[in-house]
Amino acid sequence: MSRRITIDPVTRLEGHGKIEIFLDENGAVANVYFQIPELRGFEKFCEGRPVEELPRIVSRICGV
Amino acid sequence: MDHRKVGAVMVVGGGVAGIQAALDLAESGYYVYLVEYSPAIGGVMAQLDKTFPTNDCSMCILSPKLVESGRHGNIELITNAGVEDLQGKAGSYTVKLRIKPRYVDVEKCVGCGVCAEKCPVKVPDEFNRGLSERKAIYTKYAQAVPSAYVIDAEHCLYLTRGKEKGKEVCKLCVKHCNSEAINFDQMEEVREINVGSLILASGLEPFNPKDFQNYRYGVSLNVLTSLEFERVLSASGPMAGHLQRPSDGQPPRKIAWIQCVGSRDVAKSGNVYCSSVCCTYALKEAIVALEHARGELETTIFYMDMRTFGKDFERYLERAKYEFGVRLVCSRIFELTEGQNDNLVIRYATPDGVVQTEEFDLVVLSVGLKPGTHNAELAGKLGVKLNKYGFCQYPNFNPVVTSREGIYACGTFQGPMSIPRSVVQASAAAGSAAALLNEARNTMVQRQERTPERDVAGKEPRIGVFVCRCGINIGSVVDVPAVVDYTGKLPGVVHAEECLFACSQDNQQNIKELIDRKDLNRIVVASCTPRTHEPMFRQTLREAGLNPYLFEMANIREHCSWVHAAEGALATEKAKSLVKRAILRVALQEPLYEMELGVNRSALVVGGGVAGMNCALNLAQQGIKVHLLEKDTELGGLTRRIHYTMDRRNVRDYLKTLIKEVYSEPLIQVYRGARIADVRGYVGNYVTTVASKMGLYEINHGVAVIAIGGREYKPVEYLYGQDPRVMTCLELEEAIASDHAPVKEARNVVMIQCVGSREPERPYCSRVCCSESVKNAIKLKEMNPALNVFVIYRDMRTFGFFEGLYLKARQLGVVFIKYTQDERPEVKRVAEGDRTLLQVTVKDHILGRPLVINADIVALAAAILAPEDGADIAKLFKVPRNDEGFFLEAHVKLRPVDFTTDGVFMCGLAHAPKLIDESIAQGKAAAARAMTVLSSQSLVAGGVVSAIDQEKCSGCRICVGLCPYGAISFNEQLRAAEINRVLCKGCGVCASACPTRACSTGNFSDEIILAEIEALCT
Amino acid sequence: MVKLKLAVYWAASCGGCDVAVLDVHEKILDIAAVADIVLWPVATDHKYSDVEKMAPGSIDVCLFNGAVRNSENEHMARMLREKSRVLVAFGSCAVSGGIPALANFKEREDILNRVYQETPSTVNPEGVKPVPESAVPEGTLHLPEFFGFVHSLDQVVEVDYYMPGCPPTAERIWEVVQAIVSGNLPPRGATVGALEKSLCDQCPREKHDKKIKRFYRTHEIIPDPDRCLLEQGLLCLGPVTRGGCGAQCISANMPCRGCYGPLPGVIEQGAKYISSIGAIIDARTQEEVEEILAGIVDPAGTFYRFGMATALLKGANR
Amino acid sequence: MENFEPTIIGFLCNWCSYAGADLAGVSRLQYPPNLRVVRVMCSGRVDPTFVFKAFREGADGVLIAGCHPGDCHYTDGNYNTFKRFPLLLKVLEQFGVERERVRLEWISAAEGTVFAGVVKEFTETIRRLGPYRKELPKGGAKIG
Repeated sequence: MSRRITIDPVTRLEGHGKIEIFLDENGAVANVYFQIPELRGFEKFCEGRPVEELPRIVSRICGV
Repeated sequence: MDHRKVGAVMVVGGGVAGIQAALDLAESGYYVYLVEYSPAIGGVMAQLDKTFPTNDCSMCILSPKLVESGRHGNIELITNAGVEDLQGKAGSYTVKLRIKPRYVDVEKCVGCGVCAEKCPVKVPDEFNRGLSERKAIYTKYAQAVPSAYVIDAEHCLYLTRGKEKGKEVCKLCVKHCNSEAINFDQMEEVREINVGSLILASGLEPFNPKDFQNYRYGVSLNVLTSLEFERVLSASGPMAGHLQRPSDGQPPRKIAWIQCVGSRDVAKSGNVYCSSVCCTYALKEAIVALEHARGELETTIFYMDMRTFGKDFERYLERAKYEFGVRLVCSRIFELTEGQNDNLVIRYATPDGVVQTEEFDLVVLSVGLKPGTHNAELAGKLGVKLNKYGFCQYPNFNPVVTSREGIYACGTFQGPMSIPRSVVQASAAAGSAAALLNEARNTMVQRQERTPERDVAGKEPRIGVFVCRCGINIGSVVDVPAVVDYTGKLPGVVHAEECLFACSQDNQQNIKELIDRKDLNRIVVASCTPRTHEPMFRQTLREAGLNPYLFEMANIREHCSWVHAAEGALATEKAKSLVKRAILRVALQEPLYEMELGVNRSALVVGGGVAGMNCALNLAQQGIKVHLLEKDTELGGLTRRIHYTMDRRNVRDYLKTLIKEVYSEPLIQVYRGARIADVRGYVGNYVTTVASKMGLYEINHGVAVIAIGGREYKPVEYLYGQDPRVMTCLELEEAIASDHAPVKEARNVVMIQCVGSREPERPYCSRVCCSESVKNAIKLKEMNPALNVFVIYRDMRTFGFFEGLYLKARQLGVVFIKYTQDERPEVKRVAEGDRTLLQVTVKDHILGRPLVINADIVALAAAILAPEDGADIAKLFKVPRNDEGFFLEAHVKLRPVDFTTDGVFMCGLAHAPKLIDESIAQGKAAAARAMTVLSSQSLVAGGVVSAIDQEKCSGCRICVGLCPYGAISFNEQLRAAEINRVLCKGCGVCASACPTRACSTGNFSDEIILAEIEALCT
Repeated sequence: MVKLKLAVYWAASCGGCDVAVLDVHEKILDIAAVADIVLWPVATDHKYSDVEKMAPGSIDVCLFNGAVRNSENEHMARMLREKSRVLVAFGSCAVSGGIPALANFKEREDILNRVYQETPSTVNPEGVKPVPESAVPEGTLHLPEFFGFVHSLDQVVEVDYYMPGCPPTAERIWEVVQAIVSGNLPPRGATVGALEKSLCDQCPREKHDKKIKRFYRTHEIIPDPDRCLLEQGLLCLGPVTRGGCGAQCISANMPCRGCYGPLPGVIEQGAKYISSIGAIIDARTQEEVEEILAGIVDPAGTFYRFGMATALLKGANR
Repeated sequence: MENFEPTIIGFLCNWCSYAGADLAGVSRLQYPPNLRVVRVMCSGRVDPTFVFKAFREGADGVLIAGCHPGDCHYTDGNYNTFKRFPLLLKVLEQFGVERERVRLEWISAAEGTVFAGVVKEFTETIRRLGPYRKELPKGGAKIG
């Protein structure tokens, strides 16, 4: 049976992340999934905001 | 008979003038008997829908004054009463009144109206000019004061057929009246009342055009008088404000107004005078009709001269023409003929002389103003002389006196005039009476003694709730017991009960007892509108020793039972919600305190012209120390340049005696060559620094009156200043008076009107120049009949009794030529041989050809301008001016001589162009208004006012510019804004604008309103 | 001296608040001297499982920044509430939704479509979108659920103290840390790290009567650096915002955007600003009002820049 | 929603619109009972916060009524209402709230019929628009 190692959360970097590692029977890495759970939707909610305000809004985009 | 003066005044006539005079006197320490011939006060103004020039709703303006005078401790309303007889002399008169029975006890009747519903008799309603019906038991109109009903003796079945024969006929009203207010045994009463002075204000009667067959009045249903049309327009009128033709109820498409019906009419009615108001009210009715019809209506006014001469009236005319599209046709109409389906056909001449006919589906006759039907009888009994038209026009420099000492007159009893001028005259009459009876001031007025107030600070709310049935008005729709039961369980409520009439006298006693017995510290009454009943309940709380602001009403009558009559269940739910709101609100309310402020019993009058001097004298006669400032070296102002009034009274002599009187009055201190350096303080406590020839003074005073007069416009047109023969009409008067040579030898004199007035840069009429020119023209013709005098005018505005002068001038051969703005007269200098002719060319409106006159004198009717130092004075006293620089009064009708800032008043030309007599009247009016402040020992300020918490204020200054009363200022040291409690009126605008909630309004805080919203939504 | 257990966590945030904690520069050592960091994803390697093992209330203070916009945020909010004695909503996102809460202007589906399909640089013909559970050969993977509404922290759990600011400035953070260490904190529910007066109180610019004839967007005018920006027609939210940030934006000649939140007692910053601005517009006719207000192109986006979670109109029942 | 009974909060100024409402009462004009009145001394006192708070507490429509411009008892208090209202509507729309849910009317003390008409028409409009209180957007957290 393959074992599963979860690193949750990924730390010491900017933003949220989770790594799931699946090992095969003899302990070698069979597959790895790196998941980024973070979504805020700046792409959508910036619509309708005045362009000159964007620098003061998207400066808070970091973390994805 | 004790000849000491009596500190009471009888005001005869309860129209707007009578009410204003009564209020001014009652506020200045005199007891007033307000005698009204009909069952309720309000007069003709109550019948108007809107009023010019602001299109304010007439009732909105009048009802606060009605309620105030109906409730004022020092005013006794005596309705249904006429004056029988008068004995005694000025200062102590005995008046005999005959009071017709009302058959309803005014104290008991609560105006619930059940009796009227049950009464079977229908009668044409005079208030609606017969266009609708009322019952034999009725109130004159919805908001009548007193609100008690009255029985019409001529039509009541019982009184006409039952009473003498002792038969019990009808009497349904008695059966249904829950407060047993109806009493058929009331008899006619005769009362003798002792007063010091009388003020006659019994008003006008609109001219009845019944004998004008040519106008088909009374024949065609679609010919109405202007007052009938007011009722048609009024939202509370017979057609609830829907504009309909009386004949078929259809909305009219074309309405015509015919001016001068019963005015300026020598032939038929013999009323030569001009009624002064009909042109402006016709414009108003046209504008309001256009607003009602929302576009599908054409309005046309047929007139001879468009006489909009009052303040802001000219701008109103321009708006009517250009903004609303009212069509004006200059043509006198002689007859109306029958069109199809009840329309009316009018024959009229166009400016270029073509005669046309046009069909209208409604015609309004702008009827003139005649003296009230009872005026002649009243004057006869009082020995007061009237002029030949039945008005009390007494040629004297004090327009409000009559031929009998101690009896004054104001409003339309005195002459045809607009509401603003009536209100000014009312205050002037009050001022004159107050001056006469000064020694008897405060001798007949009751002072309220105060019960000590219990301290409830910090205590848990203990609320008493009183849910009123109001007879059947609430009880028949709202399940009152259920509401009482529901409210009984709400937080803080320790007592809840139902009552038949919460406002009855015995329930006030009941509330007081419960406050003591159950230690209640907050009261909620669920009944009717707080607008009329809150003051009364607050008084009950005061008498019970509870702060009057720990009280709230829930309006479950006007806002619930009366308007949801068929939905009892939903109305009950709503009533519960409204009462819950009141309970949650009152729990958060805190005691508010009115505070007493000392009043410096002295006045500063700025400006020593005719208005300022009269104001100063009237104040001094009432025992007030007056500081009179004059920037010139001598008193008199612009009036020094006038020799005669229109009716030949000598102005120079009057001015001499007036100035002598001012200098000999010990209480008046005159400062000549005076300039104001600085003004600090507020009403009752001003400190003004004045620099005058004799040095610097710091004057402490309680009020300020601005009377800085006006200026004559120096024309730039018509070669003025380039030819000595071109002069202003004042310069012409000077020349005539001093028998100046050119005047004597002149053959042609040309006068040009509207020079500088009614122009885009000065869109106002200077009011007096037409009459001034006619006066000079007549004088010239009398001096030299062979002299040709031409008056070139746009509209001849010889209003009121000056119309007689205009007629006389025409009879003496003065030629009047009408010009329009786009075809103005021209004045040229033409060389001819060794002489240069002064040629005036103008297109004659009748001949249609230019007329060339070689003039010896050209007199220009120059405009009256606002005072040039108006801006500085305005800034010093923080008072507003209008666009033309004249000072802006608090309200054109309610408070024509007050500013919105308390304690500052105005009079004379500084307010607007006016006649000398009108300046005198305004001077006395300003004095009377100032006395309402100066006559009280202390000023009551506070109650519901806003305040700023210095800790929270962050100095952003958003609030500082917001206050129309100048109550908010910024304290640089504290770096925070502050509110002067005395000036604050509690509107709450600053509280809503304050971004940090540093500013809050007493009992209208955010917490309270948010709590109300929560209560109403859940 | 027993060291405080300190947790710093971030939910839907940009990391600015965490960086701000570091902005105290050398004082971070003083913090380290008095407190042990038990969780700080950006700086230390503690795992969620470590926190799960902790006893309830064992964390003395948790500085929680970021809004609650997905189920992971909510889960951590609930867990940290349980584990912490004092939970501080740290920064505008936790206090009132902050910039991420601007998403509350848009519907959930539109955001997902936009991000995963409509943006030009995205190639996603099958229209694959993130789902909470996805099966893979090795088992099932779990992603947090993407909520349709961005909540402030106190709409999810009981919050002890609110510390506004985007981000809160270092000086304020240091003051709050000292207050926590010394234990003299105001009663629970209070706002800390901000003044009781508005920005105008600190703002050095000259102020006079306010009568605004025209509004300018920030690129349409170079304002006079000495005069109040609002008086010059710029939409400065200073008057409706708590002081405490040292007026940084103002000193950069840019109008305040209200990140320090409303003054005590004001239940909504945006509506209050409408009330104040409306009163000082210098207009008498309908046309003049419309003309002047046309200068404000995105009122809700500007007046509610940091408060879309707690807005009365869109906010969840609290 | 046929049996939906909307809750409408009305802010009426004491001197004109409240008096107009009184006159509607005195004249016994009938109108639906959905309006609940908060009396303010001047319409200039109405802070948009009150309007949004009303919606938040469950109101479905809000009416603000004041004196006709120029009639204001406090000279120009109502100009503040008139200046705030377009901004309030713009913000409402950006929050997805229908513009017709808030209404500003000038009603004088003599316009009882106008007041009754406004309430009747406004109640119908709100009944047509349905309740304001939309459920929370899908996927909201289980709020504590």
